[in-house]
Amino acid sequence: MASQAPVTNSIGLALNDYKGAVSTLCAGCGHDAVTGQIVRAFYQRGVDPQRVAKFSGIGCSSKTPAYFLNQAHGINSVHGRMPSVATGALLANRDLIGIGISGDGDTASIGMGQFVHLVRRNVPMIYIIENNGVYGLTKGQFSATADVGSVLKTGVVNDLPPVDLCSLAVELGASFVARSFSGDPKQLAALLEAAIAHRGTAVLDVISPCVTFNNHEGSTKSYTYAKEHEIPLHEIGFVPAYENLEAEYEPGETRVVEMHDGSKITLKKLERDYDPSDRLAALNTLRQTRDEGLFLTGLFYVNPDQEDFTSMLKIHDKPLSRLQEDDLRPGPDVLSAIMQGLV
Amino acid sequence: MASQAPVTNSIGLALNDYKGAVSTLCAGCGHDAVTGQIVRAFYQRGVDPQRVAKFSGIGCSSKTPAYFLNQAHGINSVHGRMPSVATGALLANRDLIGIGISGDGDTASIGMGQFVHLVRRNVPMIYIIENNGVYGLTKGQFSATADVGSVLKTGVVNDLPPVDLCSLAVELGASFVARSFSGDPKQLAALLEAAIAHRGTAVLDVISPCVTFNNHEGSTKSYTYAKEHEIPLHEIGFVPAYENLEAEYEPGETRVVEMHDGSKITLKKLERDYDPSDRLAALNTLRQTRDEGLFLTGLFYVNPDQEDFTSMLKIHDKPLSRLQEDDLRPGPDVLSAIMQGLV
Amino acid sequence: MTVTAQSEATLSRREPLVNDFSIEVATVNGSGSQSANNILMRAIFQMGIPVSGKNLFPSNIAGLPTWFTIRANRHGYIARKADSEIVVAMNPETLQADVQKLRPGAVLIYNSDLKVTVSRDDVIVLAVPFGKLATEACPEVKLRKLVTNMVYVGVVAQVLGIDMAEVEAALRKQFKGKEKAVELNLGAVKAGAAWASENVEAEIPYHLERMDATKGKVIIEGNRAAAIGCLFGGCTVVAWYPITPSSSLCENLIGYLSKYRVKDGKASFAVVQAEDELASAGMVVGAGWAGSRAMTATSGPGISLMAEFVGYAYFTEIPGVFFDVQRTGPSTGLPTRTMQGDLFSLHTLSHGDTRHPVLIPGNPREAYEDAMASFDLAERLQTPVFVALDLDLGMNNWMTEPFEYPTKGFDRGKVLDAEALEKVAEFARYQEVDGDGIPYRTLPGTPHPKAAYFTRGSGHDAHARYSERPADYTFIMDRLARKLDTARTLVPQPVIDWRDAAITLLAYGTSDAAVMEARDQLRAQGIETNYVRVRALPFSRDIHDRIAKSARVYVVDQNRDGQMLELLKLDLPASEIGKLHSIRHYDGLPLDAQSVLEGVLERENA
Amino acid sequence: MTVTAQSEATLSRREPLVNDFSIEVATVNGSGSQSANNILMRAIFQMGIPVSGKNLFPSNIAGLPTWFTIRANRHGYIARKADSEIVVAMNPETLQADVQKLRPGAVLIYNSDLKVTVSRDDVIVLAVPFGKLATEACPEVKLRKLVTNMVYVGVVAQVLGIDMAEVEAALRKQFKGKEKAVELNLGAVKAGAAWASENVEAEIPYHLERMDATKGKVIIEGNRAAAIGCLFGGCTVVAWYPITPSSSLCENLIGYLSKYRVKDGKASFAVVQAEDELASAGMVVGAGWAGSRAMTATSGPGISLMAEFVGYAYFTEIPGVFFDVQRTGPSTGLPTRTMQGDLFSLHTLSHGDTRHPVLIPGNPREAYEDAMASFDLAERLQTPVFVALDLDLGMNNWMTEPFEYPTKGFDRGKVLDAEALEKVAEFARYQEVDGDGIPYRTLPGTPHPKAAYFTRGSGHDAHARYSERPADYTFIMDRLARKLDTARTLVPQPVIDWRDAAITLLAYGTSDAAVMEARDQLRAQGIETNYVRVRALPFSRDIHDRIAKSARVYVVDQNRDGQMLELLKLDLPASEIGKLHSIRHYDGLPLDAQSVLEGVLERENA
Ligand SMILES: Cc1ncc(C[n+]2csc(CCOP(=O)(O)OP(=O)(O)O)c2C)c(N)n1
Ligand SMILES: Cc1ncc(C[n+]2csc(CCOP(=O)(O)OP(=O)(O)O)c2C)c(N)n1
Ligand code: SF4
Ligand code: SF4
Ligand SMILES: [Mg+2]
Ligand SMILES: [Mg+2]
Repeated sequence: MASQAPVTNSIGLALNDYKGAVSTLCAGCGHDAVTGQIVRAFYQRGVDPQRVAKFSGIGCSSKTPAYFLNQAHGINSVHGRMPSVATGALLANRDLIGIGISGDGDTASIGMGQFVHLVRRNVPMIYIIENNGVYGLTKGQFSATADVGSVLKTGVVNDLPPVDLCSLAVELGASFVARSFSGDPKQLAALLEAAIAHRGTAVLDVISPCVTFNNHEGSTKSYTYAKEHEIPLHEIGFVPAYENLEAEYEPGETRVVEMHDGSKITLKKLERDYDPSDRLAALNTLRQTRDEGLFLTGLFYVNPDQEDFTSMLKIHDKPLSRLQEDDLRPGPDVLSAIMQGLV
Repeated sequence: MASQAPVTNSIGLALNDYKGAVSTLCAGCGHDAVTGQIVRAFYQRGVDPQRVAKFSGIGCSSKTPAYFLNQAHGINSVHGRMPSVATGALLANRDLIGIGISGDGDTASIGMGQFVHLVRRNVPMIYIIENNGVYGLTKGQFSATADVGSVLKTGVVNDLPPVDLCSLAVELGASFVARSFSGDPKQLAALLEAAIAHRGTAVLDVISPCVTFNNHEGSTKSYTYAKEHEIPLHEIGFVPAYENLEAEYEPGETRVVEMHDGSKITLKKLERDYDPSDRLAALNTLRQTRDEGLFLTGLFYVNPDQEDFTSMLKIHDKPLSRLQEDDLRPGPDVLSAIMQGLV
Repeated sequence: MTVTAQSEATLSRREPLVNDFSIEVATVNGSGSQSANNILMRAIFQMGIPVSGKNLFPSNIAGLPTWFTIRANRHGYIARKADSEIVVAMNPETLQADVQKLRPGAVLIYNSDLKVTVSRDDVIVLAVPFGKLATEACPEVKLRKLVTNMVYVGVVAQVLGIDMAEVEAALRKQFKGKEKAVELNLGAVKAGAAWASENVEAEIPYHLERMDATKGKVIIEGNRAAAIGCLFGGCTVVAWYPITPSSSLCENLIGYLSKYRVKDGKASFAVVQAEDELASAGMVVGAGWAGSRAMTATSGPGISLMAEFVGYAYFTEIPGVFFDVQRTGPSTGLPTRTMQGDLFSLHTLSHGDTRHPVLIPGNPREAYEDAMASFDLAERLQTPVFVALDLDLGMNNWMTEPFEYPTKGFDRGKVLDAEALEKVAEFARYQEVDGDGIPYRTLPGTPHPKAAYFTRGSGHDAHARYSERPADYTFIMDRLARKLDTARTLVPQPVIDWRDAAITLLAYGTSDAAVMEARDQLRAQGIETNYVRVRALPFSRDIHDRIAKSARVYVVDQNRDGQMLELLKLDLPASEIGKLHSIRHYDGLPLDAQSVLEGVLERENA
Repeated sequence: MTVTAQSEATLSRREPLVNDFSIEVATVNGSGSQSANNILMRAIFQMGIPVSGKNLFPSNIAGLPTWFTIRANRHGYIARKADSEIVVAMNPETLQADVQKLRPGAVLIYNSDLKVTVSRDDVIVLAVPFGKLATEACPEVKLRKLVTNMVYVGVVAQVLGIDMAEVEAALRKQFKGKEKAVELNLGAVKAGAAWASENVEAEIPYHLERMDATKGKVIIEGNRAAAIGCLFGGCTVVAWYPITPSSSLCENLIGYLSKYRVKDGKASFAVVQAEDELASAGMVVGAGWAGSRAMTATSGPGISLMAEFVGYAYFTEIPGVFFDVQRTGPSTGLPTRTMQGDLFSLHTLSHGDTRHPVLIPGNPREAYEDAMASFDLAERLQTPVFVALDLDLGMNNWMTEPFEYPTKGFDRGKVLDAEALEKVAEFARYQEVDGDGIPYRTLPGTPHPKAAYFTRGSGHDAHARYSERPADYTFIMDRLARKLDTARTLVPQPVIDWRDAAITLLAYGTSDAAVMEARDQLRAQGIETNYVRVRALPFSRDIHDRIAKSARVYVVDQNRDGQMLELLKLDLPASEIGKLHSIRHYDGLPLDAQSVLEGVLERENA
């Protein structure tokens, strides 16, 4: 057989270079589909995997960072507290490209406090919630995102109102908020590429069915339910900085969001004309569609210019983790001055 | 001097019977004003103080339950986790009338997770945040409700966006959400009476200036600032069940919310006509006025019919804490049946 | 396909081993083998043979290696045994490793469809055409995978002499009522048995024979037993957050409560799935303060998260029951492996000078009794009480006598109601009254002007008034220490088998089974031992006395640091400490007798 | 108003006590007396007399009783002394109690406006017309309250013989630059002094005289000292949550970082005020994992909340520095009182088998050095390292030699960068390589294909691959134990004063001052003692050796349970444990020499 040059991306890496260990999740688990799109998006964007840092909490979803980007460091931290670990790491090394994977239990139940404060700080990272409405890894109890009236296989019914992580994020001032569905790979891929281009917290709430515990009739987080009810807000495209946009889109039909690195998110109008830079509109749209029982996906809000936490703190350009004694230990004169002030 | 019969309320108690220990807060602290209105409201409503349970976390604000209702049990718990303690106690004894006092640090920083889940469960209690934008008890660091650009006496400026606890509560499905100002005793008293009549979580975000650390120019939580910027949404009145309403109000000018116990909240229109039963309107109003930098007070949302947590759990009418062995230990037949199933 | 008994030459022809061996099924989780294994175990149990079942499962939901071991033992030994005599290797991933670890003379049952060569000539190999047999037994492709497992039940039953009637009874029990499932699965069992009876030529050196040692006994997991204890212990508030291996404790409890404690649609309990363990601990504290019997169950990570609240409850003297079903390491340690790793943490949890009672059941009966006792104890002592199970006890199958209905009523402790308040001169919440370190309390909502007090940390005087006075502080702290001393007499007392030997084995919890077995082995070697099984912390005085009477004490711990031994060091007079020797086991597997035996002999023969 | 020296008759007329007494100012917090007290203390210090200042303040912001004690002592004793010779009673609330506790012969200064009768005839009473003097000195009503405090400075200075020039210098330092304030306050001081010189007739039996014992020394709080250590230790990520008494550590650090570590508007650090202590711990863990020197500071309740994260960092081997400025009890305990109550918690924090190094500075210089050392140690050992101060050290004023500039460079530990990775055959994150239990690590972002590994709890093999294999688990656990053993040689070594005596005093942290003083007192009674001051956990071998050489060891603990003694029990051979005797002090006040002395004599004289 004649050997063929492998297909590579802009930095000369093959798709394989973005893969991870073999998944140990249940066959058909929505989370594996998300993993697949993450691999693809990072490959597509030509991100150097060695610059990436992967974060997670605890849960089936939180295991997935082991299944993508083998060449990136990853940390499977403790339950619900990944945001703080990510914050520390990304402050320590501002060159890292952070991606965090969480679950609905990990974020909306135990992790609520840290999630709120991560978003409030606009820590530069992609934050994905693989949302299946249950605690997969502990065998299927309801999480705080389960809808009222949702039924477990055991017959248990959920009475408590769900936390809508997208509304919450928009309310808290997040700079990038989207929802997708692990069964909608095209949209998910585009959103992931956009999230990679975003500087700030990019919240992605991905409905990702748990085939073992929450994929039956009566579940509002099943493949069937999500497929039947998904209403995309717009058709999302991503155009890298080096590509030309003009030719392709008719004005009026497509909104374009220009990202910091020159790339563009294109949002082709579907039923409604939606402006993702209007926070109030986002809140209204989310609330109204929720009240109507609709499952809306898309990019609800984005503000590429919102200051991220690293900039706000005016951190040194060189990562703090690379600074050495010379940079970090003031001279004897400083100590003397301090001591002098105390005499 | 001729001895005079003391003035008493509907259950024959004097105002003094609702007082607590002498406050140890700074002279002029906003929290003391809130305490004063709590004493008055419970007196006014003729609540039996021995049926009340007082809860708090940690902070200057959280000390205040010691300063009202001496005849009620109180628990000054741990920082940020009062909601769980209150939940446990109120499930244990459904006859208790629960009131919790927290601070903005206690609720919006360390307590965020528990606050969210308390509200989501609609645990029947009054939940007051004495909001001064700082951690009073630890000497004045910013809390998560401090406004962007707010300045400490030390010159430190807050860069992070504030958490708006009212918006958040409305978003999370709270059944009673109001904001007031410790310098507006009349409104606060009316809201407290309404909160007592409410069955479900009544969230009251009370701007309560810290005279020692956050009452200077540059603070957006000072008396001066709040007085100058307060915009009441409506004029709030409370009409007990046994009083007649009709005579007093002209229709069209006043909205009336009927509470479970037959009492009524009256909301007299001021600048706008506001419907506190419309959650979406509440979110919009809160967001818009916030964006405009206005300090809006009033009853933002109320739904007297929302099921509270005790009802949802279908708990026994007699408090669980009063059930004895007879009620609680099944007979030997039950043990046999269980054992039989295991043979 | 016929059976090759490659190993016959190397096997000594002797009488088969009767009722004393283990069967191990290697498979993947989520493949439905659990029912098959349960049926096998129950069938043996119904034959009157003592049996235990231990599941070694991975920390995921489906598709990873799992081993289930059934030990049948005529002496009643139920501890894990390091290797098994019969191995059913259903998992191609681990097949070679499973084969490698076979002991000589063992029986290997595997799937002949796998087309692998088994390179051991010292074992008996039964290559079973699982695919073919399952297809015949189950025409429906969708169900076939589950049914395949029943084929090995048939094979194993046939070669070991398990009574088919008992297999059928167990199977009916398992699929209760579902006739179609019974029929289908029974067919598969029979196909397996038929295949074995026709094809197995080798003489199988292991055999099961009817006994009468299980009559009236039940099989139960410790978590379920503890749940039953909570039900009868009058628990009214359950606040929990799911975590392996504790979840099934609360889940079972919820099941029982819903079934037996709802009248006219009204529940005599409240269950909250909290948002995390800080919250579940807080709810227990709140409910205990308000006067109800409240509990939570968690595992190590949850215990760590509860540290602040537990310390708070210690200082404020609020009752509450905290179950810890211990597992190995932190969250991403080995959540599905067992360990007695939290003992130290539990006893000393929280900053400051805090000490807590810990009850340590060693079997399901004790889990049931301790669960009941814990509520009495918590209310009597007005303090958080821990019940420390481990994964092995909580989630594995244990044979036990049926539980006895409690003869003692509830002890609700020193609570003053309105009537009592009327009679006392004063009520001082944190006063020493009876000399036992335990004060009196009132409950919120008590209709009496003397009832109310304000609860806060340790910064109070005897009257619950805020105080920073040094003398008030030491008063409170000393009384709390006295209270813990009182607890020594109230907690479950040690289980002691005293033989006036020089050597004492001291163990606790699930180490019991292995220690009992090891003692017999030691005795067989001429070494008699006393046995002290600690049932709770703080230590009863009797434990001190027994140690004083021993020359050497082997302390058996399922953790790295020898935590029980460390706790003894803290409590014993200095002169006794030199007697203590540590036997530690901490690889995540349940303790086996061999490890104990070696631990003792190593020193005794030195 | 004239001064009545009611007590003259009862006082023995002897030489005044020189440079050996305490001045206590009783006031309410928030009343601005802090400046006055600082000025008094500094003036004495500038006279070359060893001095220490301890503030006993309540847990609120303003209006509650506060006592500030200045001890001047020519021998350099700086521990708390149980009672004071000069008492300035400014707080009407506590006046009667303050009078009651006066020792015979003491001097009482109080406000004559208060119209109270002082019913002690064995003390010297100076009734000062504060109101009148302050009004004269300060016509502005608004400022008068603050200025009132300066009046007592003048009175005290005058009666004790404090050099007015030094008072003025101290005052100028206090109000640096603010001329108006200097003038106003100086006026009040002078008014007080003038009043005293005119009105005090009694002979004051206490006197201060110039010495030369403070030259070159500085006065500093331990929290500030630790902050300086962090600054020079190269700390880059600070994640904190305010809590008394630790807040000023981070607040000082932020001040220094902003001043000395910003260049061209770019900071070589990041500070986050986290949402709580779980988050601050998580940030430290994340930052340590990513390769920066990260720290947090908290107190007991925060430590409890960090338990899960600290255990996680132990098992994943992530460096991080955790300061615990210890206080008394839980959140609503006595947050403004001191205690060495967390030692046990810190060393064993988290569930499972976890042990952590703890550095224990005994004075500001050590706080500075330990802060620097902690970052080296955390990175060298790849584990969380605690630095345990207490409120007394952290928030009180200590006299010390100026700090020395570090001579040793940073130790960044075993980190493989891209270049190093190029040279090694393989990189296995959790492998034992050098026999010291410490593996090698790589940092996220390292541009090399061999660099990446996946971090998770303890469920991994030497290559950081997920593993549930028993042997992998024990390998990791044993290596971790070995690492802690390595730590014995790396942590700060004990401070030892060896006199070949039979008795050894063993103490740590802020007990040092009281122990030093008590040793002199013992010596005066003919009892010589050795002194071992533990500087860190785990114990260095030298500590074992010294205990072995002693007949009796008195272990001094500022907590109820004798936590240091307990930790020794866990570490020492059984034969040594009988030598240990406990001296415990746990009323929330700093330890005094008398308590130590009594603790020793009680037994020695028994
Ligand atoms: C502190 C703590 N509490 C509980 C657990 C047990 N636990 C593991 S995963 C999990 C829930 C995971 O749910 P989710 O985040 O929705 O992830 P999924 O498995 O559904 O993807 C829980 C409760 C834990 N590991 N740590
Ligand atoms: C776990 C824990 N962390 C920190 C503290 C210290 N602390 C006491 S009060 C407080 C903040 C209080 O702020 P807020 O709730 O706004 O109340 P305020 O004093 O402003 O009324 C903090 C951080 C504590 N007691 N417990
Ligand atoms: S249990 Fe559910 S969430 Fe977990 S791996 Fe299986 S399908 Fe996915
Ligand atoms: S510090 Fe502030 S919040 Fe606290 S009591 Fe004083 S004024 Fe009130
Ligand atoms: Mg989930
Ligand atoms: Mg506040």
